[in-house]
Amino acid sequence: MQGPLGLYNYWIVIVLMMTGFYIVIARPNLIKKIVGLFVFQTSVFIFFITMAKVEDGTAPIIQEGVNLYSNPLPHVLILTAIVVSLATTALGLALVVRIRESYGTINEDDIHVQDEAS
Amino acid sequence: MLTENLVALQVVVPLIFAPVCLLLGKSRHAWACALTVSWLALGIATLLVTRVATIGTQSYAIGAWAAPIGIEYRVDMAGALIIFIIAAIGAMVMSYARRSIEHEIAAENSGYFYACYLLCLTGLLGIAATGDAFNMFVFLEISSLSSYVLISLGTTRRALTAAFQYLVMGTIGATFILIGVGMLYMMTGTLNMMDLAQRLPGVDDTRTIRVAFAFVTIGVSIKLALFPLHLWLPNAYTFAPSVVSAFVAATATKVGIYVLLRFFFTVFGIHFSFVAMHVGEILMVLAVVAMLVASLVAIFQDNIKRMLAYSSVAQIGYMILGISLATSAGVTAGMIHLFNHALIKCALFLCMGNIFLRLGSVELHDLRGLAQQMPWTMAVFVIGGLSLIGVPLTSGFISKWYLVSAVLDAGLWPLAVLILLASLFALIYIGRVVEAAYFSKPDPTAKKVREAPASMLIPAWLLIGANLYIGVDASLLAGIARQGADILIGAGVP
Amino acid sequence: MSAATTLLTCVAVPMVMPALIAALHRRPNAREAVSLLGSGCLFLMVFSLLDDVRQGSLPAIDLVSPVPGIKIGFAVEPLGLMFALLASFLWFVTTVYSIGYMRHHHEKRQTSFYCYFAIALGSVMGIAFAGNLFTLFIFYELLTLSTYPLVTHAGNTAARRAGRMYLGHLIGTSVILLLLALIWTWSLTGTLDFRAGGILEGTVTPGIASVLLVLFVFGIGKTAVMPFHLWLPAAMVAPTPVSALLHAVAVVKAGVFTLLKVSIYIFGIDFLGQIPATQWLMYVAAATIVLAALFALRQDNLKLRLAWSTISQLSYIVLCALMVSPLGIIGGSVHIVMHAFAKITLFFCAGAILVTTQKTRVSEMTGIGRRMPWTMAAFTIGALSMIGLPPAAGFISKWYMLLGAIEVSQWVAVIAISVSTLLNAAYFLPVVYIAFFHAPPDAPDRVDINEVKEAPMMILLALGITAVGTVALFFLSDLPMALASQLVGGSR
Amino acid sequence: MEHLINIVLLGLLMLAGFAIVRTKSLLAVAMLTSIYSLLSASLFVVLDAVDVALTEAAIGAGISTILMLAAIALTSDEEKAPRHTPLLPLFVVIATGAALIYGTLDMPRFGDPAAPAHRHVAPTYLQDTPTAIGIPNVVTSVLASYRSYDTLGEVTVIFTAGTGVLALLGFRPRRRNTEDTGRKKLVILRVVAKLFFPLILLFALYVLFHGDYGPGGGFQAGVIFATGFILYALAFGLSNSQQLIPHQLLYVMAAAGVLIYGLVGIASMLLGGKFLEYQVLANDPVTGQHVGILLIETGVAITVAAVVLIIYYGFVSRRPAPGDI
Repeated sequence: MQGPLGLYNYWIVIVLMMTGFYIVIARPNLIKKIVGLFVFQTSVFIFFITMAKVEDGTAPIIQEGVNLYSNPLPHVLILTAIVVSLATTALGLALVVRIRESYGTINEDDIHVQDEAS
Repeated sequence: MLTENLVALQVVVPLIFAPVCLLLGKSRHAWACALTVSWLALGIATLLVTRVATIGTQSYAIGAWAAPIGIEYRVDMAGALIIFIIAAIGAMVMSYARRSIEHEIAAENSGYFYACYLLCLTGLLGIAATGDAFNMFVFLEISSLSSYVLISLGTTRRALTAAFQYLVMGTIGATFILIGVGMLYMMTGTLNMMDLAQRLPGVDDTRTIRVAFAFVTIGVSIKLALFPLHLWLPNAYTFAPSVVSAFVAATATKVGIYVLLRFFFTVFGIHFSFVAMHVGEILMVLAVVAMLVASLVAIFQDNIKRMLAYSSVAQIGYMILGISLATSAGVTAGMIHLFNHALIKCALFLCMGNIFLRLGSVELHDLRGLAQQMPWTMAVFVIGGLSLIGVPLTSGFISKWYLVSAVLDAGLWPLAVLILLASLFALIYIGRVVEAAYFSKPDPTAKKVREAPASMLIPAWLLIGANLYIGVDASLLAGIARQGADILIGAGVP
Repeated sequence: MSAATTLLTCVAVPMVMPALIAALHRRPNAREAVSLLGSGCLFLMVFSLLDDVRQGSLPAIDLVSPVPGIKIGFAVEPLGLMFALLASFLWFVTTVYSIGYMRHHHEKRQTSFYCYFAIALGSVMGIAFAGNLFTLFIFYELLTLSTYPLVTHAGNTAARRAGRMYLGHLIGTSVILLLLALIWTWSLTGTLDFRAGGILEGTVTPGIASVLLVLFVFGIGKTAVMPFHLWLPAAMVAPTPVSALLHAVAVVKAGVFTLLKVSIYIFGIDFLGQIPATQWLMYVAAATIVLAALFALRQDNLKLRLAWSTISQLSYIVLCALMVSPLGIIGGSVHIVMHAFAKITLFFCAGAILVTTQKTRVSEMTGIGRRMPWTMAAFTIGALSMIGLPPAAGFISKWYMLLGAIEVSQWVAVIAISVSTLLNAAYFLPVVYIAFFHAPPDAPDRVDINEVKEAPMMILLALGITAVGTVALFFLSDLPMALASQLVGGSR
Repeated sequence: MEHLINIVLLGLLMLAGFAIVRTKSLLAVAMLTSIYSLLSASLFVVLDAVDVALTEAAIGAGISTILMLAAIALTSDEEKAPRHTPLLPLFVVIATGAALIYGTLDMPRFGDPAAPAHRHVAPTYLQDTPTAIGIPNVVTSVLASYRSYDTLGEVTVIFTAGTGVLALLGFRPRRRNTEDTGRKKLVILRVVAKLFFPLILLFALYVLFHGDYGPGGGFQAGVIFATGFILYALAFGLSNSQQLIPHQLLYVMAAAGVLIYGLVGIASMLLGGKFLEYQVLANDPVTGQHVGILLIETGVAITVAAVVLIIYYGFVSRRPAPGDI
């Protein structure tokens, strides 16, 4: 696809990213924030994988008779990034669990009120 | 084997011993392991600095895959300086840690603590050593994730929220960096920094590169707590365990600044960053605001750790101000202050650890008359504080001297006045503590406390000793910083 | 011992004495013996340098260089030697006085008092013998920091507030203005050495030099030129020996000494004359002289009156430093010595009165001369010297100042000096008059009041020495005059 | 056709994203997140990233969702409305999005084979892999050899997460048969689980060793391996599944994986090569590559499996806290 329309993929991905970003910074619920980060990061992965795509290419596994492959490097980067995202999610959720145990709430505004009071 | 693999060993040694530390569990051995590795890292760092100084920039192709195919470790003078200060702070903090950790962290968590500490050290060293943009992201995440854990181990529940806040902001920052790196890759096809530097001039008038630049800058700025993206920092430093505050305050933001330097000067090049993108002007404004506002806020803090945290935000302003000048003198000043501030802040936070150990509080009003009971600890605070203010014969003065003369060289004398004004604020907030500890009558109901144990005093005093040494003879440090700055500045010129 | 080693020892001795003093803190007699011995030795060592200077050799030594181009180093030159001689001699006398005062007044934390006192004196030695402006700055700051605990010695709220004022003014001005001037000078000229004839001439325009001069004059907050003068009255909460030696001699004189050094060796008095700001700064100094004297007139607290008087007197020297006249420089330099002897005598007297009668206000001192005749006699001598009447030493310096001002036709300076002389008389003579010629108040214990009940022996001894010194310097003014002339001769 | 699928998937992703923003029930949000992840995995397949798709499905849709559900079970399900109207966040997001869109304008078009990214380094990987590494899956060769150091970092990251969860949530082995009575009724689940458990483990091994030739590798294998145990825990209760792997063993495994990886690097140094230079591990460079890749993939799998289990156990062995305030 030529012309600016050839970028539509990226634009949608940006909308997706911003959806996640918005959840992170606008929502006071801590689990929702983690979900937001997850969505944000997953959308960035889509961005990377999109850039790796080569028109009419195939998965970068060398086969007889195929000579156009998609770019393997972003795939590798994203494999790493997915694991980073899992690590972040796990740690974030563990923190949420502990926060809930000591504050009795997972709402940022309520936590703030309690911190101010103490 | 040792000498040619020095760069790799610098990072790999702590990495390999982190799981060992986990296996050692809650026994003292975990601490001994972390301690040994920290000193080993310092030894390697010392060798590395000498090596870089004698035979120049070290490039190391991991897996023998030459860059840009493989990942390159590349340590020039600037990187070596950062690596050295990280390793030095690590060695000091670990020598200090045992008593403080026994006091502040539940015994069953101590093994995890030391493992996470080693991971954090690995991450920070890795960032400083790498010459690959994506590899930097990975090690950034190692250091960030481990520091979230370290911070969350603080004694109050607010440590948890502080860690969570840091996690959210840190992850946003890291994701921004990832987006930026992705765009760079998209336009150049490479991730290696030197290769990027070569290939970027061909595409640097594109909007994509400009946005990539902005995202990397913002992402790194979150990590280094540049005003106004510093919101995570005060809570994190306040509620983290004392040892962690000392370690993280002295190293994490510094590495952030180093990353910024790398991107501005090495990757994008001085021309693109400062002429085309005007990042110098923006950073300068933010740095000055950080210096003044954060110092002012620090004056009104009653929790001394929080006060020191705001002071850190202000001091980061000094470093960024130096960098924003984009002159050799300015970058030198920034790097000198980076080094000195690590020494100063680490000592001050260790001091807070001593006080917390004995007193169970670091609130200003609990410190009244403390100097009688903990004279050595408070002496550390006084000298560290004087250094923060920039009194002569301390390292802080050297920083200020270089920074002010760099600013004057650039013809910006009003900035010089503002820098000095901000040090006056430092005088006020340090003065409040000194006044309480030395010249106020202790609360008659307060319990008597003893001086902190020698194992916690000696590392703090070693840092103070280094601080005073630099105050008297900074030629070595200044020489290294100048060399590093020249490489950075020169790297941007085709 | 070579002259250079002596030089280093002079700075080092007071710096290491605190360790000894602290070690002896359970044995007050030994502790004070150490203080006396240390101060005595110091004076003798400084004195031994006199020969070198008189023969024209100026020993110097450089230690380290924290930043390329600037050094920490020491050197002797006439003005510095004069200042060092003065400070070390008066330290000895003050130590004698302190022993009487502190014990009699039952002060707390005497050990830390003696420790910080010694460090302060070490800093003064560092300032006097600084080989360059950078070294001078270091000891200047050290002096501020080491005297801060002395100001807040009482440990109460008032003392802490005064301490804040003290640090705020002195560190504030020195860090913002003086340090800026320093770094600026360094980045313009690449050096901070003291050189005869100055280092700035030829490298900067008169415009920038004006800015620098303003930064220096106000940055050296210890000169107490208005509007940065309020720290000095605030510092009066300190114990009297501190006010006497530090805030009448060492600290304030360090300020004007620094200014003299800057004008002679950084700007050079010839170049100073070409700078537009000089004239304006002279007006500020002249205004300070008169205004501070007026303020002094209104003070009822004797120590505060003395403090305001000091502000006024300091600006004499500032005036001289800016007057671009060799005779003025001589007058200003000598005034450092003359004023020091007189003012320390006055403070000693104020302390003696406080210790003996617990009185601090002038209005309460009616008839006190009958009870403490020796003290008040010494006070009278000091007052005469302040006014500038013979046979007190103040006459000599004032004479040269006036000559200098007339030589370069600075009529504003002449007027300021003349007017302030009248004001000096107006605020000192009433004290003398009340003390000797007013009847004591009608108190129930009136009988006792008329009896002679003098201050403790150590105190009397100290104030006797300084009072005699004040008179003796009138007759024996050769030594300071010789050093001062050497100074002007050297800069030409 | 590909474009159409692409657009449909992206559209669905947007729908899922908006649904996540709007939905107040956190359980539903977790499921939507899982759907979001699965959709993106499908998209990855369309975009030729099969390895990534497998990983995203296993980690994003699988493990992450389980963790979210566990966390929700330990906290609360309802999301309270924010106190303030989110004007500032909205502004920030719109500004950021606008900047990004501005940045796209000079990007190479989607799928453009002439894009710089496909011209510089990537071709080397595609050309050299068969000869230098000797395996067909280029993603594996880049992951495990060319950029093997990143992967070491990645293992370290997951190890960090495991350590962190241990430090935060602890790890409390349950006593046997305290809470399993209710599950006795779930006969079908138990039968299926029993049947699948060995199969899943076998599949994990397949994914591990087949990673050189097709999609798969250490990560995916580790996750799948852990999933087997999670399934077992769901069916037979936590304590029973913990009987299978004692928790000390999990520690050792988590550490061992990283150690294996690191020691392969150290070994290649000792043999005179650079860090992680596999060529020196055997006489023949290509064999050396094989050995190295196999070893480090095994290390990765061990650590990932252990850490995922540690995290899972950490969450589910935590007692729920008392009700919301």
